[in-house]
Amino acid sequence: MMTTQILYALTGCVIVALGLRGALLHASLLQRIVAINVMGAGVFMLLIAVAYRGPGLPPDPLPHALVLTGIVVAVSATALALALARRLHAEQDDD
Amino acid sequence: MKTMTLHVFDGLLLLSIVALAWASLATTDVRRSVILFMAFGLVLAVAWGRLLAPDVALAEAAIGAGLSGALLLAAVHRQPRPLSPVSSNDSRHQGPNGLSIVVRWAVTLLSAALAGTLAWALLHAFSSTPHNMLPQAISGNLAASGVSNPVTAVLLNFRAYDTLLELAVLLTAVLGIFSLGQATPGYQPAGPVFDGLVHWLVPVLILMAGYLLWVGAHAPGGAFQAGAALAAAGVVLRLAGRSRIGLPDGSALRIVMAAGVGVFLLVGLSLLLLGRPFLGYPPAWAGALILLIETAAMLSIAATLLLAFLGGQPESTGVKAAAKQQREEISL
Amino acid sequence: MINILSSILILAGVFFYLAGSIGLLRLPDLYSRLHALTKADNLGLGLLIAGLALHSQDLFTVLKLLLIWLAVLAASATSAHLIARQARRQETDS
Amino acid sequence: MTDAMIGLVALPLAGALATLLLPRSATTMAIGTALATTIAAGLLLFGVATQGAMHYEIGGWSAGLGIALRADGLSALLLMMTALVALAASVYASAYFNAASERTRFWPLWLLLWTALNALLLSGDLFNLYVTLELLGLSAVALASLGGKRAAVAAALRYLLVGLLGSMMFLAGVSLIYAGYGTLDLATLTNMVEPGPVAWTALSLMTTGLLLKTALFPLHFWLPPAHASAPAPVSAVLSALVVKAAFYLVLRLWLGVFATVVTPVAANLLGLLGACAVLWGSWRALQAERLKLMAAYSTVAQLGYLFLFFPLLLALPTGPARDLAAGGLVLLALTHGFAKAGLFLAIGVIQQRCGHDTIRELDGTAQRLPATTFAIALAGVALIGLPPSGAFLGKWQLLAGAVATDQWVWLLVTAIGSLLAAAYIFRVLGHAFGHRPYTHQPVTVAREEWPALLLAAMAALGLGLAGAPVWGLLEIDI
Repeated sequence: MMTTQILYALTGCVIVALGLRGALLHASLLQRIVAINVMGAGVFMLLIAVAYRGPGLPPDPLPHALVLTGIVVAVSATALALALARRLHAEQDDD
Repeated sequence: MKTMTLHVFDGLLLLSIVALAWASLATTDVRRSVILFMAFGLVLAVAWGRLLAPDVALAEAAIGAGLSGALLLAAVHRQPRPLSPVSSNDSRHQGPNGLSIVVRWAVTLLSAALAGTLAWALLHAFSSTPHNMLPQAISGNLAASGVSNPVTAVLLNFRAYDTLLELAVLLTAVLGIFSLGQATPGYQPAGPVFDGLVHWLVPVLILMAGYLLWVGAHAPGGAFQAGAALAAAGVVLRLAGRSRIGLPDGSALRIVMAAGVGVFLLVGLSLLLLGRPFLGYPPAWAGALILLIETAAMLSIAATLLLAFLGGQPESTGVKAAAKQQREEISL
Repeated sequence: MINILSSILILAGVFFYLAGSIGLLRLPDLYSRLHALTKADNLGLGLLIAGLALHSQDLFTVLKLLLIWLAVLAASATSAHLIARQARRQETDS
Repeated sequence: MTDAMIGLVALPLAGALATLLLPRSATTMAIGTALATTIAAGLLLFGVATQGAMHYEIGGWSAGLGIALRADGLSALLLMMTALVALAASVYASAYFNAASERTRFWPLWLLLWTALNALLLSGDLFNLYVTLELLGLSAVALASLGGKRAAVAAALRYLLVGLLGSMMFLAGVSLIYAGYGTLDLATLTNMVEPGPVAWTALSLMTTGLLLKTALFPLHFWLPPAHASAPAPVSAVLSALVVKAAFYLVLRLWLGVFATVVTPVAANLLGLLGACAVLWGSWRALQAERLKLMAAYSTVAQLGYLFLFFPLLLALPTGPARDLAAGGLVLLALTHGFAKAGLFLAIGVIQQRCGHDTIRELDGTAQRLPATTFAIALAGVALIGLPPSGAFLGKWQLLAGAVATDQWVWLLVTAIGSLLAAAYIFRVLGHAFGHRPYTHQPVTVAREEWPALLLAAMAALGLGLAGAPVWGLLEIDI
């Protein structure tokens, strides 16, 4: 059942690359935040692919817990980034 | 036959994930990019389900696609719509931010190289014998952990210190948002249809949050998914233009925000006083302590995610007159 | 027997999903596309859930599946209504 | 004594919650927490000095399953520096923020930052390091944007995005390590790691992420605006502690966990980047118009010196010479921490009292703010590396190591860097001691100037004259 694991892991690498490219190239802040979230999703896919042990066998629970923690950390970072972007736009309109 | 269809399903699922990710990042229209990102999050939740990770699928759908999507949409909604919608293709050659072609190709090659080395290393890692040290240790100690769902056991018992710091990260984010200013003005009061949905949907969401919290001990679920469901109820109320969205006022709000980290720390330190290691629950009480911590964490996560959606500290609803609160024109 | 019945239901459901998607791509304006999507996909989901319910072991799962269907019904109907109202409002303004 | 480790994380976290829940008496509680945490750090240092490296398994689970906290000589020293710098900056901040609303927003975030620093320096688990790095990044960004001015918010947002990119790279490395070795605990990893594609790729990913966070030369663009536009106590801690925590991780990974995997070529690359950082940072500091920008660029330069040690430590065979060089590296890091914090606090006093911090219009500050100018001079002594300061001992070991391993280029870079450092410090002092007669009598702001003076004195005199125990403590290794 290694092929499924490898298939998902390779897709994870592709998504990490897409996210990194987007994060470095985009000018608008919102799209850069979306790109970083996409890159995070790619890394999480790596972790979940590592945890997968095959269709019948129970997967390894540790990466699942790590990804859960990662998702919550990612959403809090996104929330702060969006608040900073909002404050920046508000400042731009004033002056 | 069965593995054949599974491979076809995997292929299609992964293709759609990569296509959605690429489409979301290729467009220069922010609105399209955010909506495609939400679709990407939902299809990703299907992928987690496929890889037998139901807890993560729940969290990805609720927090990854749901709440992050709501936050991003609220941010896009506030941004002034570009006057002349620049069609995405003519700005293609000039690049999203005017970078020359050389830089764009350099970054593409750099990311491709990163993906290549990552894949090369991963293939090497997978070829060596899979290390089962930790999964066996987890299933071995599961009985003493107080819960039967291994993911919750890892999150709330074996690696409880990680979750404590992660709740502190959530608290830091919302304190950072508070220091940047007041909440965004509310939304137009909803029409009859949306109001009808809210009347029916919000109680179901609250019940679901309670169920998710309870079921987390022995099946996929837990404090994070429950907190996200509760926050979703608040977001729906906010979108329906309600002024009271279930958040307490002033010092009560601060208590709820600090509840998650506070209860966790209190339990950890009191165990220390009883001679146990820090955060070392005695097996007899482990289940009850974990439920206590998860309840406080759920309330804290729900309040924090909702305050993040609000964009800051809500004015104390008592004194706010409807006239003073400037409403957005666009009704949802 | 149960398997044949549930696979028929699931196939019918998938067919309606396909119809909804084709409707989304082919139909000319926003309203008809909303129409196609909401109707076909909800019916497809209903059939899919009926097919799955036959497979599930206990009543609790069936009730949970039903709750999913009701929630999706309400959510897609309301959002279709809101999108249509918003589009109508923008037409009258411009 | 191991309870001191738990205290170092639990105390500031409890203090953050207390200042959040009781905003009116936030300042007194914050200073109390700061004192308690400093005492805990002292206890830990004493414990490590007497009983050797300490180890605590959280929740009682074995290191593989649960998370282990570890404290050896290096982390105990850095924890002590963090505690002293943060305590001094807390006393300074209690007088710096006059608006009550600003104070109530400042203290919880400040103590969360301190929790993150302590948790990072104590953690012995890779994923736990990722979470502490995120907590550190977010609290630093929230504090940097506290001023609310446009420049501060824009710089904080860029700092956050760069920090997130770095954390994602670090997490990719961590997941690769888990895929390859099946464990996240640093101790078990140290004897499992062997050269191979997994170890090389994981190390380079984690190092890239950390270099983004420690702002080494090509990746330093976000640091000057972020540190220059933050409030004074925040920029002091950002420059002295936050970037150093990321450097500590690079040190822990390269010389500890992945010692067998690191190749001389990679170490020389780090050294080269460090050299560029030294030259570029010092040059830009010399041209900076504002004091805060100069101090921020000087941080980029001083971090460059620390990376110069990597090729030396790789080339030196294990023995007394290598231990001396390692001691020099730690002493240089500690001295820069104290000196830069003192410098930023002193600049904060000038900015508040004179309303600006442009270097050209500084004349007369020597008469008007004598204590502050003296603090800047003392911090300058430590930044340049003149004899009585700890930096002198550190740079001396750097030169001795360069000579011993015939790597003369680092010697040249250190000399040019020190000359440039002297240039930009004396330029400031030159302006400060302007000959314009000043009629008003001098102003002293006790609660703000004392912390700056003590920190600068610690760097210029304390670590130089009493630097010997550092080497003794570094013998204690995990």
